[in-house]
Amino acid sequence: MHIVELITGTINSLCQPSLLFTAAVIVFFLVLFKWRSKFAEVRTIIWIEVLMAAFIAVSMLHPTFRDIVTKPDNVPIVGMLFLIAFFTWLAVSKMVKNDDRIAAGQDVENKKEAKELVFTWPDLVFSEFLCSIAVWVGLVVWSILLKAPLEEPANPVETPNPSKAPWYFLGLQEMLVYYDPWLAGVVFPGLIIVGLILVPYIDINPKGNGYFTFNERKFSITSFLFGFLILWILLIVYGTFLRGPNWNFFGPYEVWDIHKLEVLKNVNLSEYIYREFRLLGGKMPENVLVREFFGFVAVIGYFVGGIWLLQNKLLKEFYEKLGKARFYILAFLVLSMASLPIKMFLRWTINLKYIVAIPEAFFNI
Amino acid sequence: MAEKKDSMPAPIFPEAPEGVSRRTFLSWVSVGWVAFSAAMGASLTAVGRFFFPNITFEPPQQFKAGFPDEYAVSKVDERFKKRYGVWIVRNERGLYVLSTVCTHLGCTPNWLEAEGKFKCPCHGSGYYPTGINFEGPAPRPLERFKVARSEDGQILVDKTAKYQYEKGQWEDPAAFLELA
Amino acid sequence: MDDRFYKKETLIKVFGFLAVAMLVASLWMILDDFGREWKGYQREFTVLKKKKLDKAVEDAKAAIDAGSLKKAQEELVSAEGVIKGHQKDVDDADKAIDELKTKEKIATGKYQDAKAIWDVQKYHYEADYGHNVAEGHGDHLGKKAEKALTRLEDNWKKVLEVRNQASVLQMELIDAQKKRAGLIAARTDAEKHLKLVRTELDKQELARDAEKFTLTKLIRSSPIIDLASPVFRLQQIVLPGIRDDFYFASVQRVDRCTTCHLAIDTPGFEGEANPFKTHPKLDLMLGSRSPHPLDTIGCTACHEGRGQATHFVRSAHTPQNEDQKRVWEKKYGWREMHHVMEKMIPLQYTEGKCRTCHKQTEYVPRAQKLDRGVQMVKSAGCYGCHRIEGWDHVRKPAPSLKRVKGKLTREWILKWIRSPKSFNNHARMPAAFHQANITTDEYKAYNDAEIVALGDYLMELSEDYAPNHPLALGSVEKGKELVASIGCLGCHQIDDFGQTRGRFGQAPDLSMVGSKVSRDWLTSWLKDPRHYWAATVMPSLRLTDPEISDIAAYLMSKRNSEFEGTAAPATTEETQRKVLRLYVQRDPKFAPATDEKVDKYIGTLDAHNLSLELGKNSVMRYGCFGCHEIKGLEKTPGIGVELTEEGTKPVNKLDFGLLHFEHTNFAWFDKKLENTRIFDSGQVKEYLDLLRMPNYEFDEPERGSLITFLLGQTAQKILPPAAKVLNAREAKMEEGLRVVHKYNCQGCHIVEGMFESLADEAPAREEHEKLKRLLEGRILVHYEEDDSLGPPPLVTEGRRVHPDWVYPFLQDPGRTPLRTKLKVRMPSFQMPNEEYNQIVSYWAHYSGDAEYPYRQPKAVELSPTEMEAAKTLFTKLQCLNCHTVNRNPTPEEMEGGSKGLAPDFIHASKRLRKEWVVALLQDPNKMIPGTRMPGFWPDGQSPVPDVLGGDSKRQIEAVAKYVLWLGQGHN
Amino acid sequence: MANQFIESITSSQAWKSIFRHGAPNNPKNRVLVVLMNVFLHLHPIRMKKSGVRMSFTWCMGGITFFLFLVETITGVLLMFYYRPTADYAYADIIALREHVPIGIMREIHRWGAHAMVISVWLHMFRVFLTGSYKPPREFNWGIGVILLVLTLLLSFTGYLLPWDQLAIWAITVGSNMARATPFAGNEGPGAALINSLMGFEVIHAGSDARFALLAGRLVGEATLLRFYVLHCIFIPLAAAVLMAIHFWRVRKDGGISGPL
Repeated sequence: MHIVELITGTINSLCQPSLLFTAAVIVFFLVLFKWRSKFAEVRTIIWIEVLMAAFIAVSMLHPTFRDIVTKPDNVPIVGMLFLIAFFTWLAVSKMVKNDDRIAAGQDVENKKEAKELVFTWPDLVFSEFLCSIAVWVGLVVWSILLKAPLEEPANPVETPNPSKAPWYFLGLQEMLVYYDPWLAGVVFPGLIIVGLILVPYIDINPKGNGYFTFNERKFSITSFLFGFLILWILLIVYGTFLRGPNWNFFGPYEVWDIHKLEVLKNVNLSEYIYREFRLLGGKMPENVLVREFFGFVAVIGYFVGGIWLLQNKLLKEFYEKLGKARFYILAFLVLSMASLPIKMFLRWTINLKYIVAIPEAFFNI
Repeated sequence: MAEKKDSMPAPIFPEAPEGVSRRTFLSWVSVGWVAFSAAMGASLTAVGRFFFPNITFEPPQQFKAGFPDEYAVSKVDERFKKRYGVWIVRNERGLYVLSTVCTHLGCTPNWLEAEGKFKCPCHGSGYYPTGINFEGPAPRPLERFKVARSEDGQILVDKTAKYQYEKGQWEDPAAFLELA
Repeated sequence: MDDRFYKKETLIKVFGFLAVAMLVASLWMILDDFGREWKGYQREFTVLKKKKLDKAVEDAKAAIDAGSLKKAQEELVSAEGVIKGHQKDVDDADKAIDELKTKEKIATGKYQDAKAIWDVQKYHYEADYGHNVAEGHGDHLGKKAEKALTRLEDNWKKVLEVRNQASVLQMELIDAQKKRAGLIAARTDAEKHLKLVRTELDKQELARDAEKFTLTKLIRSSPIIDLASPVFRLQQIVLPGIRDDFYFASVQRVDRCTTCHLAIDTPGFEGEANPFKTHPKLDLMLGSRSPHPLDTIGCTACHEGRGQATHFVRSAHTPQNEDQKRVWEKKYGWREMHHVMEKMIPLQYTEGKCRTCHKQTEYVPRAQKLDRGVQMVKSAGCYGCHRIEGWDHVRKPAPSLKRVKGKLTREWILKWIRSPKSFNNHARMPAAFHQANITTDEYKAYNDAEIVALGDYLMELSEDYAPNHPLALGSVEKGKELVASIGCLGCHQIDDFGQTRGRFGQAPDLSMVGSKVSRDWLTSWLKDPRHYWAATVMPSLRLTDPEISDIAAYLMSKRNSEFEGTAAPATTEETQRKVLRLYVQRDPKFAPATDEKVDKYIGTLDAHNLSLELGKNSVMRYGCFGCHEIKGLEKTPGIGVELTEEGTKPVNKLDFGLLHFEHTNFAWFDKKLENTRIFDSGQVKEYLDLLRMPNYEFDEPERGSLITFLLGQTAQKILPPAAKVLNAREAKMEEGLRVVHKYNCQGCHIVEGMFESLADEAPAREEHEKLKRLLEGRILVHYEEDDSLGPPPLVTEGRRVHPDWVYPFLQDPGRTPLRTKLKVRMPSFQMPNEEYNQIVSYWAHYSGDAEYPYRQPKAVELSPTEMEAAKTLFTKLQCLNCHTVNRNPTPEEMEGGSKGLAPDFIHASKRLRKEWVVALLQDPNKMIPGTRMPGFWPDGQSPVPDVLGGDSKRQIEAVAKYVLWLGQGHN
Repeated sequence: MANQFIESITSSQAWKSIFRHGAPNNPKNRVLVVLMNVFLHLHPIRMKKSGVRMSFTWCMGGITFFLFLVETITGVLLMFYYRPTADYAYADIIALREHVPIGIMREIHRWGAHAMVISVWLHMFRVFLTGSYKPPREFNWGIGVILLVLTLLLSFTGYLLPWDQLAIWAITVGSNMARATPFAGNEGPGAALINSLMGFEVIHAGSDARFALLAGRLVGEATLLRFYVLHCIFIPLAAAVLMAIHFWRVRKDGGISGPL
């Protein structure tokens, strides 16, 4: 009994955003850069899938976990996690294979096939047909086994706690913890869409067109996988499974208690400067622009400094290859993407609420 | 020139035919395209306007609550409690609008005039007339609503905007109606 | 270049032209959508409003006293001067406050942080150990828990510490602010005074400035941009309780009328022309304090019309008359909206719609026209032939014909049926024969044949009846006097006393009764009406034989010689056979009716049976049994169209015949009620196909009331809160009121609460005045010089009497004569017990008596002092001038003095409640408006200062107790 | 006998008017079957072997399109039983469970929608990782991104239709963000600036981006109708058009990508 509590308690606290997220980032980079070829082995994915399944199966014994995971709309997310794990592995293993071939001076996989033609009918059409049947069967069985949810009739007065957006937007809702809605809900999604559309125009690396490879496009693949796996999928997992009433964090085995309190003593940058460091004797200037001066400096500094750093140090050769326009757009997008984890870490470490805080004008960064 | 013309794809703007001065031709074309774009623009704007209904069937979230002089200083006014779920409290500086939803589990507290406090009958949370909780399980103070003066000088309460003390929102000028 | 089909420049020109046309069309579309009729009204209204606001500002300016304004201004100037003198102190104070504010903010922030952290610690402690404590294992939590608790407690101390620091700073801040306020107090006060003087002006100026026209307002209201905050905007009221029936679905009603009727609920626009006029009855309708506030009742609940529309014509306004129609056609381009089902009801009939929501009460308070209509329906007996939901169990409106043989002669009946009005112009019964659609001599002869047959048939069916109390006739003069004073006129009317009640009163007009009934029948009827007709509502007045003789003599003298002189309708056997033939040919029993078969059957009938057979057919055709009780036909349903939803019956279901006039239901009703046979005109019809509704010859006001009633009979579904639902008290009162109306109590008495809102607790005095205005046609008219000689007003009755006393009193008022001098007599109604109870309960509920029906009279005891004082006061105040104690006043006393005008005290104890007696003594006129009883203690001043120390309260108490004590049989 | 019968059918005028070529069992007919079919001709006649290989394409695009078809068909069928009004919507969903024959249509539709979101993500995942957005497929990648957004919007608008607590609060939370749209949302940066510049409330809760989306300040009956139309007509139509372009461009840009 005690052991179980100890384990569940440990997992609960390990799942805290600061710990799990940091761990995920570290593991992400380790897998991609250090353990790539190990990860690409077949038994790895078998182990991963089995462990995931085992974890979920065992955890099902816990009522709280079971309640959340078996909510009809959450089931597909669980399924998605298995799929993502599998396809990530599949992609990485193919990358490793191709990279090895390239290193050995061989053609990448299927290169020969790409030169041979085959009639669309029946090879493609029929295989598509088979695929469709398989999906249809899966869908019907899924529908028979799992009923679509229908809760209480809509009531505009009774707000459920927590109220959650549809699951695929929960990454955005999770971002709301760290950024104001105009950023998390409007600007960032907008940047994601625009950024994605711009990808082919920024990434002018001619290599890696039509085959899996890591070594030939390390930067683009790393940033894409980071954005997709960490900043999108992981945040969805948080929003779906680990956020309870009042959007408080709850471990997988923690009962969703609406009275749970979290220390809410987040402080704005300006408050830090005037309160903690007693600038002007602790008195905040009336003028918001003056008050938030340091915040603006920090934000502008981040982008200007960041671009300078990328241009001159980190991505020097990119700058040379891409040219000014492409590079600055790239740098801006990369810095914007990085701002999310940076803000998260700032929140966890120094309780930073807003860098620029002008709630009067709904302008908080 | 002529050779080149043949090889080029058909231009969007038809060229001037022989005999027509370039100017008249251009002006017809430009009038046409300018008018056409303006017409498209106007029509699209109209379609945009289509998405903003002139009238909605929502329960009114904004309501007029009479003139400030109808409210006695340091009194909690309960006239809108039932209909709109608010208390209007007047103090020396002005007035503010409190939500009647207990922050604990959403019951409706009672205003006890004699004791000068709001008391929730469900689990005993108590609030000062300011809305700040001081007893019972309530986790945070009552919420305030946006309040302003309407054009005709009446108090205008807007329930769409909420202000929470613990978020420091009560300092927002819209959460309090200053009455000099 | 020449391979083109069209010339380039032509194409381009056409393109240019079309593009411009497209632009124009697009802009036109936007402007067309933008320019709505209602915006014009709103613009007009702003001008009107501006005028009013300007005037209000002027008025407010004028109202300010120049002296006090100047004084206040001077005060401000001098205060400024004083403050300037110590400006430095003020600046210092400001600085101090500033600093303190910063410090306080930081300290409070610290406290809040500490508290937030502690709250979390507390949560964790409770989450970890709380359930153990809750389950009673609190003692065995172990070291870790103990430690956690200690830490929690320690931290709390720290939290308190920082809190105290913050509190100290807050206190200091408050002190500093107080100090600063003190420094500038003079100015603050002066400003306050100035503001006080200008309060009204400031308010008005603010209101005026808000209405000022500005460029911003123009921009706000321009096309497309007006999506955000237009100045001119649609107004709507959503009425959840009222649903429109669209056949497949019922839809929430929405009224947008206030978009143009902008001041409908704002007082101050009473004198304006529509649409800017204030509603004329804000106290009853639309006012926020009225029973029908605008946001629950809207407009179309009463007025109908298409509430969703935002356009004069499309909202289906209906003109009140032809003149208005012409004006509207010119001014608004008005035309009838043929496809709008819910056209507005012309203003004169609006009251009818009260019924849509007020379904549970017989009469609707303050809807006089509708109530008159209800009364007409009741009295004229529309419900006899036409089913109306809610009227199913109302007694038949006309006398029973089961013993008619004993009351009337055959000749009289025939003449009466032929033309009731020829007997008495105030006859209630309508004429079924010789109407406008009987145009040929043949049909006229048929009519007579049917009249004769009806008479024969009714006489044949009638039981025998022998009058049981024949008396010789007495003095006509005395009889007339008796009729005038004893109370007959409460229900009946006679030409000698004025016929103000018209044809549709409670009881028949007796001006011609001598030509109608026999002497013996009349004396017996007066003695005991129930002997002839057990179900009559006519009460017994406990008349003595001489009184009966006199009254009968008077009534028998009221004759109609002209009527007596005319011959009764006559017919021939042949004609009767002809008419019966028509009936038999259509009789399903004879179908298929060959001539041979019909002739054979008719041939078998002798003259008497022929007439009876025809009579039977005629009764069925004309539906006499709808109003009269006729043997064998008591339960037969009426022959008319059901009227329950007549108000919403589609106009195309009304037969306009060959007439051309306005296609509205109310116009049709009007025509129909004016002449029930009019829609036959110009048509060729068989005798039995002719319209048969009898003709009442309603005059215009009567038709108006009836149309009002009919328009209120709708299929509309109205739910609370729009629909009136009686609460328990109101329901009880309604029950009682129905009994009151049935027996026509209000014919003699003023009955409190009758015409007022049921829930309304109007003071008795006001109510009395109001009711007096409604006296028309009541017995009180005959006591105009002195109310107190007439039947007493029944006000404050619920607080006044003990139910246990009222009940036997009502059963037999003769047993307890209260005021012996009064000539008017309370009749014995012999109602069912249930109805007595309902009346008593009505009073109790009206007065809000919580103890009903458990109230019992309590015996009173007087202390010797009280007894002595009461006796002294009794003598001094001369109570026994009017009252008596357990004896009838002698004839001499009656003759000269006022004895017998006031009740005998012997009834007091059982009858009256002490609280009421006390209240009466304090102010008699308040409890019994118009009473002769003087108020001895006006404004609490005692007229007898030497009794009980002149304490009026104690004196009144003593007298009240004494009165009740007398009623306990003491002397 | 049977052959004769088949023969008589396939040689009839009616048959020939519909099928202009014989069974696709020889190269000529395999060309014709794709060429002559309005649906199939989005495919090329011949393609690279690598493009057929499932381990490369994961068939995610095909699955997504198939799911779109499933959603369209089940969605249209559901429309026969569903009325988008506050009075009926919830009851109609109950009806689907309780008495509508093959009411499982709703489950298929809902889970199909979830599956489509996942499959479209995985499709993008694969396309990115194989670098298939690179020239000449840049434009088609852009179309794909928009299609991905439309897929999410389709799912989002459909989420409201059951009209239960889950639905309206998810949409409330999801659409709350529109309130914060810079310059167009009443709680977004810039709104106050516009309002003060214009001198009146241009952007407020009754005129901002969220209002246009919801047809009200709150999620209400008008929102239900608006989302219904978006869900059933507007977005599917847009997606269908873009899909046509997307598929056409796959073919025109050189077929499914592969190592060059």
